[in-house]
Amino acid sequence: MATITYREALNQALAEEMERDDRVFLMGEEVAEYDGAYKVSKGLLERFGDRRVVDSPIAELGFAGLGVGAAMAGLRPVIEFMTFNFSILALDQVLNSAAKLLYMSGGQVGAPMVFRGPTGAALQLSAQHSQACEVWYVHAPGMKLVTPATPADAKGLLKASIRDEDPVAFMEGELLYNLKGEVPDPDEGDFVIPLGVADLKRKGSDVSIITHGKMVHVALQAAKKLEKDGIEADVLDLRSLRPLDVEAILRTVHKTNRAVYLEEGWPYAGVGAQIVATIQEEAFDWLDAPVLRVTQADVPMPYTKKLEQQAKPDAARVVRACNRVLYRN
Amino acid sequence: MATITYREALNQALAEEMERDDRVFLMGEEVAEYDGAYKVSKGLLERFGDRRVVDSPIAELGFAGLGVGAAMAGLRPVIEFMTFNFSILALDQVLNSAAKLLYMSGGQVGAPMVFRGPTGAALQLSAQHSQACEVWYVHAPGMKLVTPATPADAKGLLKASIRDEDPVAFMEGELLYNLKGEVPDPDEGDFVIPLGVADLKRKGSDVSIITHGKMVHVALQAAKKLEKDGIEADVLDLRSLRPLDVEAILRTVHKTNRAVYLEEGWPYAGVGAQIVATIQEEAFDWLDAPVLRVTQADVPMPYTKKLEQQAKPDAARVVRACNRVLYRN
Amino acid sequence: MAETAEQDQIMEPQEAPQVELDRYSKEELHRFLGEMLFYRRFEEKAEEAYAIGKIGGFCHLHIGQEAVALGMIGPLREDDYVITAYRDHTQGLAKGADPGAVMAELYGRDTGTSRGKGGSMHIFDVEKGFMGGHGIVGAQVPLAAGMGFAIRYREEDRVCVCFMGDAAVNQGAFHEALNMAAIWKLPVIFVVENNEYGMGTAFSRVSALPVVDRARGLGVRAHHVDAQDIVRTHAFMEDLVEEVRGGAGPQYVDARTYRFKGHSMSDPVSGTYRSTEEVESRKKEQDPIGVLRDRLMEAELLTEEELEELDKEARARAQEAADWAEEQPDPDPSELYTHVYAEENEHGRLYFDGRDREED
Amino acid sequence: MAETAEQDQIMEPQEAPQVELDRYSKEELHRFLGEMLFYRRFEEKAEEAYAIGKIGGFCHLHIGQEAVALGMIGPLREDDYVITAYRDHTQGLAKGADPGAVMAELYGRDTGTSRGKGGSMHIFDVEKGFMGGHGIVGAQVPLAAGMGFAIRYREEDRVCVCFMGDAAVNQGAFHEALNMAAIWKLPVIFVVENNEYGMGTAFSRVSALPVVDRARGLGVRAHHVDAQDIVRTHAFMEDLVEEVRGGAGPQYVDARTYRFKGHSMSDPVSGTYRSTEEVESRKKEQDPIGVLRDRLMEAELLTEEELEELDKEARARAQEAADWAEEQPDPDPSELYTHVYAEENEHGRLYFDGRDREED
Ligand SMILES: Cc1ncc(C[n+]2csc(CCOP(=O)(O)OP(=O)(O)O)c2C)c(N)n1
Ligand SMILES: Cc1ncc(C[n+]2csc(CCOP(=O)(O)OP(=O)(O)O)c2C)c(N)n1
Ligand SMILES: [Mg+2]
Ligand SMILES: [Mg+2]
Repeated sequence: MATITYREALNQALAEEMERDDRVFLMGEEVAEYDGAYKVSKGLLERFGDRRVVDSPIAELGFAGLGVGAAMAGLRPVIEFMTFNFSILALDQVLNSAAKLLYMSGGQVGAPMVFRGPTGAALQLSAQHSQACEVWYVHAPGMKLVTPATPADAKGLLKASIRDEDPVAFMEGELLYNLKGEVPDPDEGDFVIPLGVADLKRKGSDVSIITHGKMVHVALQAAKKLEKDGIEADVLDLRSLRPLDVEAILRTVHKTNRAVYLEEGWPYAGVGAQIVATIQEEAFDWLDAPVLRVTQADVPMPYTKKLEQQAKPDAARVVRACNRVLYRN
Repeated sequence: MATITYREALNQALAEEMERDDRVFLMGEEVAEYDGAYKVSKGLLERFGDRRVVDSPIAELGFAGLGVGAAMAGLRPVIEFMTFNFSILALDQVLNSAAKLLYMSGGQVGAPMVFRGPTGAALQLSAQHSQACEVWYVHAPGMKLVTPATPADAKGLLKASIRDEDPVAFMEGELLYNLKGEVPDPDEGDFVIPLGVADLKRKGSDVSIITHGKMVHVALQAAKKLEKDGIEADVLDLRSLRPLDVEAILRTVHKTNRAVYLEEGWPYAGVGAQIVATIQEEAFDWLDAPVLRVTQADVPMPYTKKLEQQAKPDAARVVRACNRVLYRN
Repeated sequence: MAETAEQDQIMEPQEAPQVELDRYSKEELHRFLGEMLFYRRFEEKAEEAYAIGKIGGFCHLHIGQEAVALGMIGPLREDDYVITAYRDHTQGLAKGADPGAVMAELYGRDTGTSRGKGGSMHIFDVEKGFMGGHGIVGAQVPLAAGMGFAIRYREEDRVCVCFMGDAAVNQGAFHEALNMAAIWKLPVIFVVENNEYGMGTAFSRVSALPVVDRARGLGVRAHHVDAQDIVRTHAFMEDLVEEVRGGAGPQYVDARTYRFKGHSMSDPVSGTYRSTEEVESRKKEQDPIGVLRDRLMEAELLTEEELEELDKEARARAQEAADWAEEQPDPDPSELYTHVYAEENEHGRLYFDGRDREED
Repeated sequence: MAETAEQDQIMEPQEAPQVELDRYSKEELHRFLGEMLFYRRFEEKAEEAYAIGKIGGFCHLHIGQEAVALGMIGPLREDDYVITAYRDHTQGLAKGADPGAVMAELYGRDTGTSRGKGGSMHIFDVEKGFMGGHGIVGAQVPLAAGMGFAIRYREEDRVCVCFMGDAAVNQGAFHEALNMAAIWKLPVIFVVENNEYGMGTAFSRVSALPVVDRARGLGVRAHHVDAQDIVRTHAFMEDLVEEVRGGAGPQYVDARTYRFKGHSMSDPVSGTYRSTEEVESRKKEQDPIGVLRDRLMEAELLTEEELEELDKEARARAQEAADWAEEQPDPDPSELYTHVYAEENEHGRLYFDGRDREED
């Protein structure tokens, strides 16, 4: 075990998979000579050369599509979006090419590849640079979606995503890159975390806080506050949203009978809406209260600091929602 | 009252609004000389000239963005997507420009305009041409979304959408264009249906089938079948998904205590997920059963007829879901 | 970054040279004619089948444009890649897809090239290097760049030929893909099947410059060719493919052709956006089959009887494809959930419609 | 569709002519210098404020590119439109936005141009025709076409000037927008602020041709200008704007400039993707302020004292803006839900986070 940052964990995962498989290459804006806008690809150009670490023009639709074409021809592209905000431009190639090729071709050719980069808000980047992009991707069958919250998950899940036979959207968090955590050393063997397995990041029995990605840390904060108040929360990190570990969701709901979904994005038809619908469809009789959602305010992200803080979901809101489902106050 | 088709109703709405307001123009692929790929704009070129009815190149991102810019400069664009499937290419201009401009500019300039065209599957058009596109639009605050199911709604809601001060996605149904229904004659006065008002298309008391757009007709079919079985269903047509008539949803659920959401699109974070989440958040104690969803199969749309039929939501499935929430069989 | 002046010289569009018949043997010339006749008869069969409801959805015929398919694909190796838009039947045939399987795909049968899931717009035969059949105008262009990237990455001498309609050059995807092809010198030949219309819109109404000029700002060498002349087109492409194999980088070809049928089955052949006279005169003077026939007869390389024999064979092959397709089974209902994912992970749920867990 | 040859002639890029100082009065020349000094001091203030946390998020300075803002916007009328990307402070100032309000926007204050909601990347002053500040590279280009469309639609004699970075010309949006501008002859001047880099990527690494050639395939007339020379740039633009007002249609301008600071506040000025020598030599030889200063002094149109006076004024104006911004209030918490919609319909719910209905 070594303590490294989320950024370093991603970097290790990329390096190891590129080492393992010559078909893997990394393309995106500033990934090579600049070492990545967020330095995730630091040193990879030097190590693997410009054949495999490629700076692209600013042309998201084009280079995402190029990635899909390269996957069709047998490579294993990792396409970095500087942030997923810019990937809205590329969605056609994601949804209409990558996610559908295998089906449309009757199984002949798919797009095994990874689209990765940060999603969600950082600090004061305002409306166009602060979107949680999960929904655009997870809505479409054919896509997989992974959202690691810790350095270990980042590494293990990125390695699994690169090896997966399907297109995977791998959404990181700009505010997570400096987060430190324990990750098995490379010499301890190949560290791969399978997709589709949620992780109970904290154990409680009174209420379930279910969440994914960066919000795991907000959920843990909230759980700490609740603890002071004598309330023990399960904090379930879904880790991948498709495949989705429904069993783990039902397990925690069966235990606590009360749940809150916490997410960074907007509410309308958000990931939380799906989880709530699933819980009430499959655990209706286990619920002692409605499942509540804590989300971003349903507005474009404002720039100014206080409004931005107001707009983001935070531990206080999660605590309040937990209290509501516990019918406290 | 006159009996006209959904297509004619849209055509009348466009013509009347263009007559009323010189700022309104129509742009899209084949809208002018070809009278529209689905003939919705028939005769408009002749009547209003090529200043106001404009054939665009196949460049969805470009002409959607051009529409937004024209709206910023004071016009009232109606941008036709030949189908919303192709609008995935244009989503950046919808989500990052149209929906956010007003907020980012602190209220100085927005994009009052309509994006319109058919959404969802027609017949055997396979994966890339058969997507229900509601979610991509409705997820984002700043957007409004309207989905008329009948000729009268098509006319009244399109007129309201064109007059609305915000960007409205107006999603039609290719399979609805030939549908006939009663629509007030133009000389009976200005026929405008406000956004945000659901319409109870059928009255029952045993179960609520809630839906929108083309699926209203499937819901009515299902209600007929249920009637034979002695079950009376409310069929609530939401008509606009944002603004959303939550009161009407709660009203029908308070009455029947059992609900099914029917939609044409995929389930994961679909419109139905949002409605289910809303119902259980706000009417938890009124529910005698979980709210179920009937959706497209969670796969890209297959071409071949039988698989396509299997993939689409149909009345039999709705009946089955209603029976399940009634705990029958 | 080279000097502007120098670059401009490189970029001046070139016309494909005129070619004498004797570049090819009589057998080869007969094969050209026979193949084009076959494509024509195949499409006519599809048209018939569509009319009686055996084929559904959108169906875009290639009638009138046969020399593009044959001329541009004929010179390729099996391991070269071809990708195109929704007007894809004859390109698939030209790249080696089995005619029965293509027709079965149109019929939505389980043994269709795409197992009945793709239909007319999504013919694929990956083993033969035919990479589909894409429905979003322009979307195949970045995909082609990706295949070119993979070729270069593996240091192979394959090429990728990417077809698109004239209307596709107005898409942003075209611009982005050609730029990347240029900077990375990808072995891709971008062929515009310039039939002068995108649906009902004449190209001249949606572009200030002719098709051939569209690559000027992107640094990709441009060519134009009378693509109703199979001999010229084939010869031109043979040479071009070898250049690209040799490292010449991406090429852009304005292949001038004409569509003899409506855009798709619901679109009238003429009368709305183009006059009946226009269509008739093109059919008379620029039918790729007629052009070759006349040229061969003039050179006394073809007799009426030989022509009839070739056509008989073409009809028989098309009929055989239709007969075979007719007998094929529909996909089993369980196929609804196959090929959505290549890998159903060991853990977690992938489908959320509940149907895969329904008891009934 | 005109002949290719003829079109090509039209499309040959033109260099902006050299201009003598006497085109402008001494007062005007001093005003040019004073404005550019003010932009520079304003940006330096912003840099300072950012360093101590008064400004957050991304902040892109225009230092080194002042002559682009002044030269391209100076010749415009108030009712002309200007739109640009996220590097937008000085364009806003040049178009007439109040410096205090621009600085207040950077500070996130309620009286900022965008009520504190937009921040550095989204300066707007619609009354002055400044249509923002847009964050998605290339997205403003179709918006500009739309404003040009509206001008033509209303038969006005306004023009729209659309700025973009060199990297934006690789976006599909650029291609689609210029094509539409060309076919509909829209009164839009597309100005590429060619500072040679998009973030850390030299343009020559992501394009096979120089910036000026990028419009060749689209039928838009191209120009290039040394945009570190304000006199030349301003004069060129004066003439061009009048041509466009008169119906000359869209124009494409490669405005050659250089960025003296990092891409944004976190990016080093030099040392990674460009050498310190490169930056230093450009600052020495091609500082738009220095170029004008030297030229005026040489022509004895400026004294050291006058220069100092101008700079003092520029500093005072920048300081005043910062002082004013400092005193401004933050937006009220209730502003979170204003300006999401222009029209809160009579019926139905628009917000789904429950917060607008929270009791507390
Ligand atoms: C992005 C997109 N927009 C619109 C359509 C609908 N559409 C299908 S084919 C077509 C015309 C294309 O013309 P062209 O590229 O010239 O090809 P051709 O049909 O002439 O072979 C249009 C508008 C589509 N499939 N994709
Ligand atoms: C679509 C999109 N992709 C990526 C980014 C991130 N980004 C912001 S600025 C920039 C570089 C743009 O360079 P250029 O257009 O030359 O403008 P300059 O910054 O030099 O003024 C990048 C990659 C973005 N904002 N939008
Ligand atoms: Mg065409
Ligand atoms: Mg730049």
